[in-house]
Amino acid sequence: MTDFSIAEWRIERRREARPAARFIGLGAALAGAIIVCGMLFLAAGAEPLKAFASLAKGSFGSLRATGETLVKATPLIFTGLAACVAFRARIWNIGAEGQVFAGAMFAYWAQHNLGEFPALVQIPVVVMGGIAGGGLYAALAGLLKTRFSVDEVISTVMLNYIIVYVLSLLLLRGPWSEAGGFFEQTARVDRDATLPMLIAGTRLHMGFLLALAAAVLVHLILTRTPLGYEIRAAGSNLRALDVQGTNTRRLIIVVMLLSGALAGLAGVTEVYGVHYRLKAGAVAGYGYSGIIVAILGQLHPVGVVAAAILFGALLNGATLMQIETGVPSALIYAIQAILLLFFLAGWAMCNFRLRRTGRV
Amino acid sequence: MASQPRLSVRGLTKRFGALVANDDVSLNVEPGELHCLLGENGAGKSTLSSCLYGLYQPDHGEIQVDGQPVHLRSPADALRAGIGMVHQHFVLVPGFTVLENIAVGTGSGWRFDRAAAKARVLAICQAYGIELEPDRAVGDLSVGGQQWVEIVKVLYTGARLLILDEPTAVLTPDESRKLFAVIERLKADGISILLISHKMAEVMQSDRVSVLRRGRLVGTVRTADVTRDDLTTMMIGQRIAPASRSSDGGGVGGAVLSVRGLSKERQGRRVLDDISFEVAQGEIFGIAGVSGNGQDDLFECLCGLAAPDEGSFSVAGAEVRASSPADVAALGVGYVPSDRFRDGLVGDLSIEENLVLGQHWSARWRRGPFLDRNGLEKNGRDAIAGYSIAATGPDAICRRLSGGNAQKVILAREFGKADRLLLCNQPTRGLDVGAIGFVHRELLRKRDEGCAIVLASEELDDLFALCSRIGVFFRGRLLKVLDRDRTSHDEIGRLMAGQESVVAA
Amino acid sequence: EEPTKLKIAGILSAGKEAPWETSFVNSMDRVIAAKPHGLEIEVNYTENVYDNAEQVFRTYAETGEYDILFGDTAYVDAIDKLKDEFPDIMFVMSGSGNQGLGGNAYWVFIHAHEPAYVMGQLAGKLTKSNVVGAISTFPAEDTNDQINAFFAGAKDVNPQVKQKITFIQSWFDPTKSNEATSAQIAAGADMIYQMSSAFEVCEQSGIGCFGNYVDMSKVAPKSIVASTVVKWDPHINWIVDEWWKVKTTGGKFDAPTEPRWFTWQEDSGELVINPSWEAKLPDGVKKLVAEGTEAIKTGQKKIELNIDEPKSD
Amino acid sequence: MRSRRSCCCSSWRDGPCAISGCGEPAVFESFLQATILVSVAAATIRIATPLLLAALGELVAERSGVYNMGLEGMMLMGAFIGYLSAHQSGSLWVGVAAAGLTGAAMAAVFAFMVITLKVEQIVTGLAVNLLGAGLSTYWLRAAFSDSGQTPVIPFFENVPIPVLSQLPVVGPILFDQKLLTYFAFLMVPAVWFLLFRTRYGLIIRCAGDNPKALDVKGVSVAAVQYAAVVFGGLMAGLGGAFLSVGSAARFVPDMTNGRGWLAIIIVIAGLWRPYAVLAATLVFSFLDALQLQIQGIGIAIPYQLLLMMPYVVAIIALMVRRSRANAPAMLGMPYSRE
Ligand SMILES: Nc1ncnc2c1ncn2[C@@H]1O[C@H](COP(=O)(O)OP(=O)(O)OP(=O)(O)O)[C@@H](O)[C@H]1O
Ligand SMILES: Nc1ncnc2c1ncn2[C@@H]1O[C@H](COP(=O)(O)OP(=O)(O)OP(=O)(O)O)[C@@H](O)[C@H]1O
Ligand SMILES: [Mg+2]
Ligand SMILES: [Mg+2]
Repeated sequence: MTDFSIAEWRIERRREARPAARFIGLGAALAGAIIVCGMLFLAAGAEPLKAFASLAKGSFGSLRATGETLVKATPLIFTGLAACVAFRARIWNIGAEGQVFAGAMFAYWAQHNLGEFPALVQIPVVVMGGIAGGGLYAALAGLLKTRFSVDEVISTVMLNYIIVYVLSLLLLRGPWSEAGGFFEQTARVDRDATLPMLIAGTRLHMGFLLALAAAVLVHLILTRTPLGYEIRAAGSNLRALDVQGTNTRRLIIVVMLLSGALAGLAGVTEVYGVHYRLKAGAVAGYGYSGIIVAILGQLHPVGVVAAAILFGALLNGATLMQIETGVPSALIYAIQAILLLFFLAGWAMCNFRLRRTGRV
Repeated sequence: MASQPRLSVRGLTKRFGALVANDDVSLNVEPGELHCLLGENGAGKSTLSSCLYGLYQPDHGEIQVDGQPVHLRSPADALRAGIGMVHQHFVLVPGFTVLENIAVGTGSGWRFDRAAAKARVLAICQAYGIELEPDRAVGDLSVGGQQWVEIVKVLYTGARLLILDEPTAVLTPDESRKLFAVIERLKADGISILLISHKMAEVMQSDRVSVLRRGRLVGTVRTADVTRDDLTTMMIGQRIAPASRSSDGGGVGGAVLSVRGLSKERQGRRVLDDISFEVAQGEIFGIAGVSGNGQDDLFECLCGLAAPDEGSFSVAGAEVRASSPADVAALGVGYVPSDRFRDGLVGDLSIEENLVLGQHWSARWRRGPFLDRNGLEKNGRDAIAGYSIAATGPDAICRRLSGGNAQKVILAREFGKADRLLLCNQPTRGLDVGAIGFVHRELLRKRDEGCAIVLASEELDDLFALCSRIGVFFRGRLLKVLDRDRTSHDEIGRLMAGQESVVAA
Repeated sequence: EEPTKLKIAGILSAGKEAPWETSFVNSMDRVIAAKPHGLEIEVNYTENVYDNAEQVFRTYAETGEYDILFGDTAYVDAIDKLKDEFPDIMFVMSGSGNQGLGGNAYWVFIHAHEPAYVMGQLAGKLTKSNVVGAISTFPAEDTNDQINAFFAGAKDVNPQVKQKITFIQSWFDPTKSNEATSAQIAAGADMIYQMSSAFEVCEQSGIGCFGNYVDMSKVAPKSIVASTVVKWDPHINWIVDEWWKVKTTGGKFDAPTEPRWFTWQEDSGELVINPSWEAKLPDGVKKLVAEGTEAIKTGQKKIELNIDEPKSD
Repeated sequence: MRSRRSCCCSSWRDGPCAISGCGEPAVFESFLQATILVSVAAATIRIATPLLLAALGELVAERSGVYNMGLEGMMLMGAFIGYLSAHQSGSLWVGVAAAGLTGAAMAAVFAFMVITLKVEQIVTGLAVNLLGAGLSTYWLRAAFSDSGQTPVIPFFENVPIPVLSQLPVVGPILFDQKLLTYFAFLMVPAVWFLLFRTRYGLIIRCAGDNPKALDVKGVSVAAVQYAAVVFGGLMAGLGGAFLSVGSAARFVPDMTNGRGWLAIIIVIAGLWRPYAVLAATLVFSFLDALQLQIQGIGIAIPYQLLLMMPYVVAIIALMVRRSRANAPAMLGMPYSRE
C-alpha cells in the first residue's frame, strides 16, 4: 500500500514557486505558528486570546505603544538592511553585531572628543561616526576575505567577540568609564548630541526617519545604480562579474563597508536616540536579530522594514503582555523563534509540490 | 531458454518543468551487447541514463532488468538491480585516495576493510589491464587517470549493465583504445554496456545504436547495417548542408594579437607550454583540440583573468601585462567564454542587464548616479531583434533561457564590445544547427568588419568553415599551425590525438 | 478616605534566580504578609529589565494601575525621564549608579556591610592558610561595601590575613564563579565569600564559604559557614510609609536626594550561621561573633562604609 | 594540602601597580608555584569539557557538510532538560541522558529544516538558538513557578582514577576529574577513529566533500547528514549537561553564555581535525582559566585582553593557514540531485 502511494504520488521540488503557492505556504506557516504559540500560552496558564490581545495592545494599542514599537524597530531596520545588502551579494556578513558596537563606539569617540557644539554639528558627527565605525569594522572582515581568504562567516563572528571586549576594556575603569561609576557604561552624553524626538508623548526619535531613509536609499541603490547591479550580480554569479572585468575584491569590500555602515547606524540610534549612554546592553543583540529580520523580509528593503516592525512589536508588546497576563517575557523569544521556523519551513515548502506520476 | 533483454525501457518520459527531456523512449539492451546512445547535445542522453540509474525519477514509463520490472528510486535500487554508471562529469572526492573513492559507500558494518578492498581493486585492475595506484590521492591524478578511477568504481560494484556517459571525452586516443579493450572483455563476460559518445569512430564499434533527437527516440539500428552519414542524419534530422567555406579573409591587416611564449603551470602541471602565435586584422584564427588541453587556460590568460607564468601578449601593439579583464576589455577585446552560464552570464539578471555586464559603470548606460533604464531596455529590444533571441522580453531572466538563446545574449554583448579582437571559446557548444549557422554568419560579419578573431572549437566543421589558419592544441602545447586550405580533417584529428610524428612524416 | 490597596511593580534587573532578586522578592513577601497600614499589597514582577528599563517603567505607568514602581538597581535614566510625566506615581531606584532626583523619585541603598564585617571576623578566625578570598560580580558600590567590611573584619581579628578578590564580570554565571573559586583555592584561600553564589567547588573541596543575600545553608550544607542575608524590609516599609503619608495627607512626594539606607540595627540584614557549622565552631569564635553582632546592633560599634574597589593582596 | 603563600611584598599593596609595575617578580614567582599551575591546568580541563563535547559533535556535522549554527540553543536546552530531568528523577545520569536526547531532538528538527527542506543553514541555526534561549527560560519558570530560587540538585563528584590520580602534577590535572570530562577527552580519539578509520567515517567525509559521489553509490546523503547532525546535537546536549548537572548543579537562564558559538569557532580554528580541535579547545580554555587565576593573584592585566586573545589568535592563524583549505568542500550547501 505504501509502495503504491509512493509510486503514484511524489513530492518534488519546483523550479519556481507560484505566488499563490507562496501565499498559501506563508498563510499556513502563520497559522501553524499561532497554534503552537497559543499552546505555549495555555501551558503558561494564560488565555491565548487574551495574551494575543494584550500583545497587540502593547505594540499598537496607543500612539505611545506604536511609537515604542517603532523605536524598537529602528535598530532592527538598520541591521536588517545591513544583512540585506550583504546577503544579496552572497556575502555572509554575520558581523552586524560587532559592527553595531563599532558604530556606536566610533560615534561616541568622535562626539566625546568634539566638545560642546550645537546639535547641528554634533548630530551629523555622531551619524557620520556610526557610519564610519561600522563600515570600517566590516571592511576589516572584507579585507580579511579578499587578501587572506579568511571566510567572512568566521571572521565576522570572531570580530563580534573582539569588539565586545574592547568596549569593556574602554568602559571598565578605562578612559570612557563614567566618573565615579562602577557600571560598564559611559557618562550621559551631551544633550545636544542626542537625536531629536519626533512626536511628543512617544520616544520616537529621528533615528526612525534615518532608518526609513536608509531603506529607501538601499532600495534605490539595489535596483537603480550600477553598484546595486553589481551587488545583485555578485549574489547570482560572482565569477561572471569577475570575467567581465569587475574588480570583485573591491566590490566585496564596498559591500562590507555599506553593510557595516548601516549596522553602525543602529548603534548610533540606540546610544543617541534611546539610552543616551554607551554601554554594551544598549547595543547588544541587534546584529543577530537583523539577520533574521533580513531573511523574513526576503532580503528586500520594504520587507526588512515590515519584518523589523513586526519584531519591534513583538518585543514591545511582550512587556504589556507579561504585565497583564503574567506570561514570562522569555516566552517572547520562543515565539519569535517559532514564528521564524514556521516561516522558513512554510517558505521552503512552497518549493515542493505533490505530483502524480504513473507507469504505462 | 528464451534470452531476456538485460535492460528493457518502455515509454519512458522525463520532464523538467515544461521541457520534455525524454519523450516516450523505449529501447532494449541485450546481455553482452555494446549499445550506443547517440544524439546531439541536449538530446536527452544523460537524462535517460540518470533515469536508468535512479538519479532522476521518470514521469512515466517502465524499466525492466532481466525481465523483472524494477522501480528505481535511487542509485541504491539501480545498484541492486545490477546497473552501474560512469557519469559524464567526474563524481570523485579529490581529497580521498583512489581506493577510498572506489570503496566509499560499499560494504557493510562499521569496519572499513582497507586490505580487502585494496585486494579487490587490484584484482579488477589486473583482470582488465588497468593501471591504478590505490593509495594515490585522486586530486593528483590526470583527468584520464580520474576517468579510470570512475570506471573501476563501477566495475567494483559488480554491475551487469554498465552505463558509460561520454567516458572517452577526457581520454587520450590511446586510453580510449584501452577502454574499448576493456569493454570487449566485459562483453565476453556477458556484461552489457550502454555507451554514450559523440565520436563516430567509437559509435561504429558498437553492436547497436539508439538515436535520440530532442528527447525522442528516432530509432534503434544494428551498427553493421548503417553508415556514419546515416546516423548523422538520424541525429540531426537532415543532411548537413555542406559547410559554406568562407571565401576570402585572412591576414587583411597587420597583427592585432600577438602571443609570445605564453606558459602557465597549474597544480604542478604545465597547462600552457610556450605558446606563440599571431592573429591579423580581419582574420579568424582557429584553435582545435580536445577540450582540457589548455584552451581554457589560454583564453583566461588572453582575457586578463589569469596571469601567465612566462611570456606575454599584445593587443594592437599594446603590451598587456599583469592585467585585469577590465584592462583587456578596454583595448576593444570581446570574450565569449566556453561555459556560458558560469563565466558569461549572471543567471538572475535580465537580458537587458546582462547585455551591459562589465560596462554598467560606463557613462553610456548611466543617467546621473542611476542606470539608464530606458537605454538598457532599448538596447535589450535591439539585441533581441538583431540576434533573434527567443525570450518574453528584455526583462526576461537569463537563467531561464535555453543554451542557444543564452549564447546569443553573450554574443550580442561581446560583439558590441569587440572593436579589435574577439576571443571565442567553444561558441557553438550545445547549439542546434540553426543557431550554429547564425553564430557562423555573425562571426564572419564581425571578421569582415575588420575584427581579429580567435575561435576555439571541438567541432572541426566550425573551424574549417570559418578559419584561415588552424592551430592544434595538445597537452598545453600548440603542436602546429596549419593553413586551412592545405590540411584535412584527418590530419587535424591525428594532431588532436597528439600524433605529431604522423604529421611530421 | 484611606486607601486600602497598594499595587507595586517590582522591576528586576535580572531573573528571579539571581540571589539579589531573590532577596528582594523574599522581603516583599514578608512586607505583603505584614500588611502595613492594613494595605492589601499586590506586586507584579518584570524580570531582566536592565537595558530596557524606560519602556518597562513607562508601560507600567501607562496602565494607570500601579502606585509604586519599585526598581532594584540603577534606573535613574529611565526615572528621570518619567517622573514628571507621572507625578502621582512613586518611583524607586536602588543602589549605586543612581543619583538623587527628589520629588517622586525615591532612592534606597542596601548596605550589608555590618553583618559582613562580623562574618569577616569569623573567617579571620577560621582560616588556617591566612588567606581569605571573595568572589564578586562587578566592582559596584553595593558589593564593594560588603567585601571591604568582610576583609576588614578578618584582618581585625587576624592581622596575618591576606585578601584575594576576583570579579567574574557577570551578574550571574555559576560556572564561571566556580572556576574563580578554584583559582582562589589554588592561590591559598580557604575561606571564601561568595558574592556570586556558586558553592559547588566549596562543597567539593571542603573549604569554608560564605553566602550572600539569602541564607545559603541549604544550598551548600557542608561548606557554608554563614550567610549575610540582605533584608529590604525596612526599605520597602519606608517607601510604603512615605506613600501612605502622601496619599493620606494629600501632600506631594518629596524624596530626599540622598539615598536612604538602613543599618543592621534597623533590621536591614541578618547573619545566619549554618547550623551544621555552628556545632563545630569553637566557643571562643562563637563568643566573638555574638559580641560583634551585639556591639553593632546596639550601636556601640560603628563599621566604616568603604566603597572603594577591593584589591587582592 | 594547600601550601602557605608567603609572598606579596608590601610594596605591592602600597600603590596601584600598572601592568609593568612594582611588585611583579614576587607575583610571578607566586604564579609559578606548582599548586597554582596545577589549578590553572585543571581548570583548563574543566572549562574545556563542554566546549570539547560540543565542538566534536559540530566537527562531525560539518564534516558531513552541514553548518550547525544552532549549537548554542541545543546546548542550552540540553543544560535545561538535563537539569530538569535530573531534578525530577533524582538521578544525574538520567539528566545526562535526557540532555543528550534533547540536543539530538533539536538537531533532528534542525536537520529536517536544512536537509529536507533545504532552508538556509545559518538562519535556521539562529532560529534554533532563539528557540533554545526562549524555551529554556520560559520552561524553567513554568516548572519552578515563581519561587525565584530554583532547587539545587546534587552534582557529579570528581572520580579520581586509581593510581594515575596519585601522580604528581598530572595526576590532579588529568586524572581527578568528572566522568563526563573523561568521556569528552576520550571522544577525541573516538571521533578521529570514526572519521578516519571506519566505513561510516569515510561516508561522512564523502558527504561533506562531494555528496553526489555518495549518492551514486546508493548511499542516502540525507540519511548520513541527518545522522551526523543528530550526533552533533547529542554531543551539544551533553556539553550543556556538563554545565548544569555536571558542574553548576542547577540551571540558570542563558547559562551557556556563548559557549556554543565558541565551539563552532573552535572547529574552524581546529581546521576540521579532531586533534587540532582538541588543541584549539585547550588554548581557549587555558586563557579563560588564566584570566581568573591572574585576578586572584593580583596581576593587573585587564582580563578582557586575555579573553580577546583566542579570537585574535584564531584570525591570525586563519590568515596564515588560509581558512577554508581544510573545510569540507560542500560545507553549508544543501545537496539535491536535479
Ligand atoms: N536538472 C535539469 N533540470 C532542467 N533541465 C535539465 C536538467 N538536466 C538536463 N536538462 C535539460 O534536459 C535536456 C537534455 O539534457 P541531457 O543532459 O540529457 O542532454 P545530453 O543528451 O546528455 O547532452 P550532452 O551531449 O551535452 O551531454 C537539455 O535541454 C537540458 O538542458
Ligand atoms: N538547467 C536548467 N534550469 C532551468 N531551466 C532549464 C534548464 N535547462 C533547460 N531549461 C529550460 O528548458 C528549455 C529548453 O532548454 P534547452 O537547452 O533544451 O533548449 P533547446 O531547445 O536546446 O534550445 P537551444 O537550441 O537554444 O539550446 C529552456 O527554455 C529552458 O528554460
Ligand atoms: Mg550528456
Ligand atoms: Mg540546448
